[in-house]
Amino acid sequence: MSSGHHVPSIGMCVRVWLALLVLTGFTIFIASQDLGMLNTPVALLVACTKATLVIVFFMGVKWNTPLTKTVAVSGFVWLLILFFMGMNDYLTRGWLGVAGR
Amino acid sequence: MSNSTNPVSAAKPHPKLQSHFFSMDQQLEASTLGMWVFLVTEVMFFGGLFMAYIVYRNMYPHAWVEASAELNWKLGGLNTGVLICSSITMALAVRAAMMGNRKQQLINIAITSILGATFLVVKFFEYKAKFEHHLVPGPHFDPSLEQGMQIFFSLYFVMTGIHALHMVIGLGIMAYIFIQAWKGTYDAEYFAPVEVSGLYWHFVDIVWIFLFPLLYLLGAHGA
Amino acid sequence: MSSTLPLFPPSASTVAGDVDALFFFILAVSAFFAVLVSVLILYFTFKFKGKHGEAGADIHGSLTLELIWTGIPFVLAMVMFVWGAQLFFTLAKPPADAMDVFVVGKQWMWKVQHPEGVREINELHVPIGRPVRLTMGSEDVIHDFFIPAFRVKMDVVPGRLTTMWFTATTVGEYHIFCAQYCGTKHSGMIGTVVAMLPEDYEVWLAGGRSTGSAVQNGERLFTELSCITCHKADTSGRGPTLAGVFGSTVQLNDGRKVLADENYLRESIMSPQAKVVQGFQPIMPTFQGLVSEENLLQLIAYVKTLKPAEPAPAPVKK
Amino acid sequence: MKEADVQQEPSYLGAPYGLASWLLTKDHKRIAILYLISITIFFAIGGSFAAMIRAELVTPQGDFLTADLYNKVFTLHGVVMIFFFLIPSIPATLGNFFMPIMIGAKDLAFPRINLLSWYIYVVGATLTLAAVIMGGVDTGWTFYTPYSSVSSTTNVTTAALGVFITGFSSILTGFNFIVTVHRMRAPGMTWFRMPLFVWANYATSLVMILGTPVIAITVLLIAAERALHLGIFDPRIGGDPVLFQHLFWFYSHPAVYIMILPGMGVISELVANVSRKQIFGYSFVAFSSLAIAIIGFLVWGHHMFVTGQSIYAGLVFSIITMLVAVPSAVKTFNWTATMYKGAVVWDSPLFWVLGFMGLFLIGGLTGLFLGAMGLDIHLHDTYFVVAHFHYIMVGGGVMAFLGGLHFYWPKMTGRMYSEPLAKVASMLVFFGFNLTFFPQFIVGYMGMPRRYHSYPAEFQVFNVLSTAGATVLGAGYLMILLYLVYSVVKGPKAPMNPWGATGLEWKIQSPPITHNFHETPVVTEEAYDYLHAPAPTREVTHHE
Repeated sequence: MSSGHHVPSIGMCVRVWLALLVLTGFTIFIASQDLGMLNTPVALLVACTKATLVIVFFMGVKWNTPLTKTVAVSGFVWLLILFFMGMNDYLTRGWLGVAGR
Repeated sequence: MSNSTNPVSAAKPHPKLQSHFFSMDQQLEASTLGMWVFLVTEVMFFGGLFMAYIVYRNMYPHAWVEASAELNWKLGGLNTGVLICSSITMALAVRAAMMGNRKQQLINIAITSILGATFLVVKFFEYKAKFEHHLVPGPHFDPSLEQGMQIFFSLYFVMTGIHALHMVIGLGIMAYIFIQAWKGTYDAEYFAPVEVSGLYWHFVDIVWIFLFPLLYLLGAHGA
Repeated sequence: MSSTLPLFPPSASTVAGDVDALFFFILAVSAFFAVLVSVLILYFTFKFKGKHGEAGADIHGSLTLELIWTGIPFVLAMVMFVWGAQLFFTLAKPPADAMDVFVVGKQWMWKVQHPEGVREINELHVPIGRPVRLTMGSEDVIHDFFIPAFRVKMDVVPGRLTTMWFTATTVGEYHIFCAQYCGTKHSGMIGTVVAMLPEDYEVWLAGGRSTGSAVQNGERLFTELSCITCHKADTSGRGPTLAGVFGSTVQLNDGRKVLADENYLRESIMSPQAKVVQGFQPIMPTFQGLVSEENLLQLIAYVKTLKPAEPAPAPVKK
Repeated sequence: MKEADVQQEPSYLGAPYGLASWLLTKDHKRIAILYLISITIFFAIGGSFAAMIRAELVTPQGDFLTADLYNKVFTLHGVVMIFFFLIPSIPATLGNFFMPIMIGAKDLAFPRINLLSWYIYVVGATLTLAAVIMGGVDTGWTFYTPYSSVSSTTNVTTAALGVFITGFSSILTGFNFIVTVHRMRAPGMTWFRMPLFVWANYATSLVMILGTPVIAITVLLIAAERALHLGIFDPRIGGDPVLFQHLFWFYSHPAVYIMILPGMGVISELVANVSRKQIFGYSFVAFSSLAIAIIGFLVWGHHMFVTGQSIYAGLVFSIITMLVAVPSAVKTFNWTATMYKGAVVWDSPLFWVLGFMGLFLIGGLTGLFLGAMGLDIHLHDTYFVVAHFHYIMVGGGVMAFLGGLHFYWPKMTGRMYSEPLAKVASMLVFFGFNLTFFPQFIVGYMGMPRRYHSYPAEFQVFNVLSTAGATVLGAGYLMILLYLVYSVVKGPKAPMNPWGATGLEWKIQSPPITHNFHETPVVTEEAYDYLHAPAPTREVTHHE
């Protein structure tokens, strides 16, 4: 086997898998409860946790080079740039009280 | 950059070592880095759609809840489970490839493919139901529904449609590496194609992890 | 063409001079740097012409110089930003006493409606010395209302209303251009602003054929479209009363609060269920396709005139 | 290694022979040549559209073309020049050819994907040309909704799909470059020994992979709106057309940096060479490329100051726009300082450097006018904007491309072209360009909107000047094409290092062998070590 490549254990895979299934059940359950403004943040938090589990363990970022970690994070950072700078427009429309500004 | 030449491959280069690389390690690192960079572009690709989602959900919160309630969250949830199961078998396939275990590799790739196909079949029935209920945007859209719902369904079809397209491509990749694995192409030195295919498959799973709560579960609590 | 070649547009509004001032400031800074760098490069080219195979001096850089030529452009750029932003605010926010004119863009003409009801096409008559606010909508694609002599421009976006304002200062006729590409006859979507002395404007207005003022038309539509059956003057209707709604903060049924500006009123007619007022059911049908942009502007003009009957109205409602 | 040994192996051009060996090649140098031929064809197509535009605008009435045809012509001029010429221009030709050599690699990390990117480009380009043949497209290259999605009756869907497909070609090039720079550098080639051209291409690649997917999905949505009646940007069902502009400019503003950053990289190489001196402030020039690439993603809203974007968003976009001017200024000053106490060589590369600097200065500085919000209200969508971005993308980008092409031509083809002709051509292009586009600044401030088929008579003088300049410019470009093609057939053989330049690419034979290097080079010196560079030589040494 080539040096430096981490082979994930079956036990770890199964634990992550179970965690993902449990979180899926949780997100369905919590969606049926009325949490007011909190429904979406909770759903997103659960989704992010699941995505992180997949990225870190199944995709092996945990055992990868710092460069790969940077690349993996940078995609999401750039997405946030798009969201923040874009919503910066939508959420502040009408602040002046002038139509169209 | 690691230039440490594997003593074995220095003596006799691995048959799968391409001539412009120094070593199998360098080749593998290039492949995985390449896949990660590609996945960044995929994140941005779906990102444009998520941007539209955020804008319109913020604009039409009520229509979003109404429209989401029209989706079948049970089928969506089933598909989420199916994809999560396919992710673990994919991870196990990569593990088997790293260890040079051909048989386990084949079994896991096969299960992954079957689960992927299951996902698409379920998706097909969901789409069919939407057509029957006039929930497809355009001239045949149910006119009694409120404004904003048409945008939701436009986004729903584009997002899940492009996701499904990625699944189809993923199945093609699975078929390819299954055949290659059958031929015994991969070993403990050369498993980069299996590993990068796995990265792709997991990514498609992650997209669905976000799509499921954002599209299917908004109407569940009846706000 | 006149005998002298014009190099500069006429300045015929109160803001034109301010815009030109910023233009000349940036022009001066730019010219300074353009000349500086060009002269240096040419000087070095001649002064340091090398012999065959010779190498230049062994210089790698200078932190001091780098900091200087990072710092100075930064400071100048910030000056330009602040100046430009301050000017933008002036141009964006109409004075409170501005007179209202409605503009509707459609492929490929401008339809103008004065508050008194006089309409014109591809022409806009305005009095000088008085701020004019244009409220603009589009029937099809994005257009852009551009008056170079006034240094003002604003996109006219379908699905929402936009505003711009100016105060003309000099009597004359000036171009109106559509500045956002809008299809085949984009370059034919032009017109003329006629800036007149106020007394001439009154004469012109009196001579125009009026079909009732915008508010009157809005009131008529309010009845014709049966808005009045639900939106009653008191709180007994199935919809919220519209008295005093304009400019107020509206409490929605999902907990949000919005400022009721022209675009809120527009959205409430076209996508009534996007923002439902607290305490009411989402039962209003959309009027998308049933009212034209012009009618919409008239309806809004009418709603804006509705004042609460009592001095202390019930909490703001739609 | 003696050069005599080097010549025993045939160059990449001749080994092996035959059309199939070119169309199936995995050699980055051959793929670069394939790209070079393709983009030249598209430059000619885009240029002929430009000629039609200029001919039309000689008279104010609009009597040469119909309005409909004129709109199609300027749309195709934009689409062809931007997506099929400017974006691939330097990265896919000079970058593809020299980036691996400059870092001491035998090829890009993924040679097959490199070839695939060219084929994707060809498919996308063919589809767009099909849209032209089927009757054209008239939305402007910006594809603004709802005109593109609802109103236009032309072949928007086909053209949009063409752009969508071509996007992937650009993504694949960028992704290949990034992996190559990270994983394929020769021993000793540290990040701060890399030539600045590599840095610039790396920064460009970041923009390509992070921005291009967004435009891809956006134009795909337009195609979907037209073909499937979905409605994401349709105001009739409550969509927001301004959202399209956000998504469009999220890519298309950084795309300007895709067009200019590699040009800046080329100029960094050329300035050091013509001054025969280490580049002034290497790390500042290198990091300013990254700064431009990254900050460039935060400024897209300055295209939307008057589109109904909120004033607060406009403020944020405007201040960051002003910030992005700083790294560009830093580069310009460093290039200038590089020439100080140099030993300037008056060969043709110098002429391209001077031309680039002059035009880029004007292009960059006029960006300040447009970044200042209050002034942009007046200038937005006028000819001032047209002149500004032509100064950046043609004055800057194309001058740098031509400069790089002339500088590297001996290495790529193994032939020398006529130096006097090159000098004349560079001046022709420089003066023709200024005559074409400088009057547009004036007519723009006077208020002439862009994309106008007919215009008021008082603008005619400037348009006539512009058209006259375009004729000179066209003659300059044609001249370059002729003598370069001639040089391939009849030009004298080029030596290994005609400019006396530093860098690995000048230490291998001209043209290079298929695997670039006989043995993997080991790098021990910094870039631009002109103190130890050989003297320029045009003669092929006797043992070659």
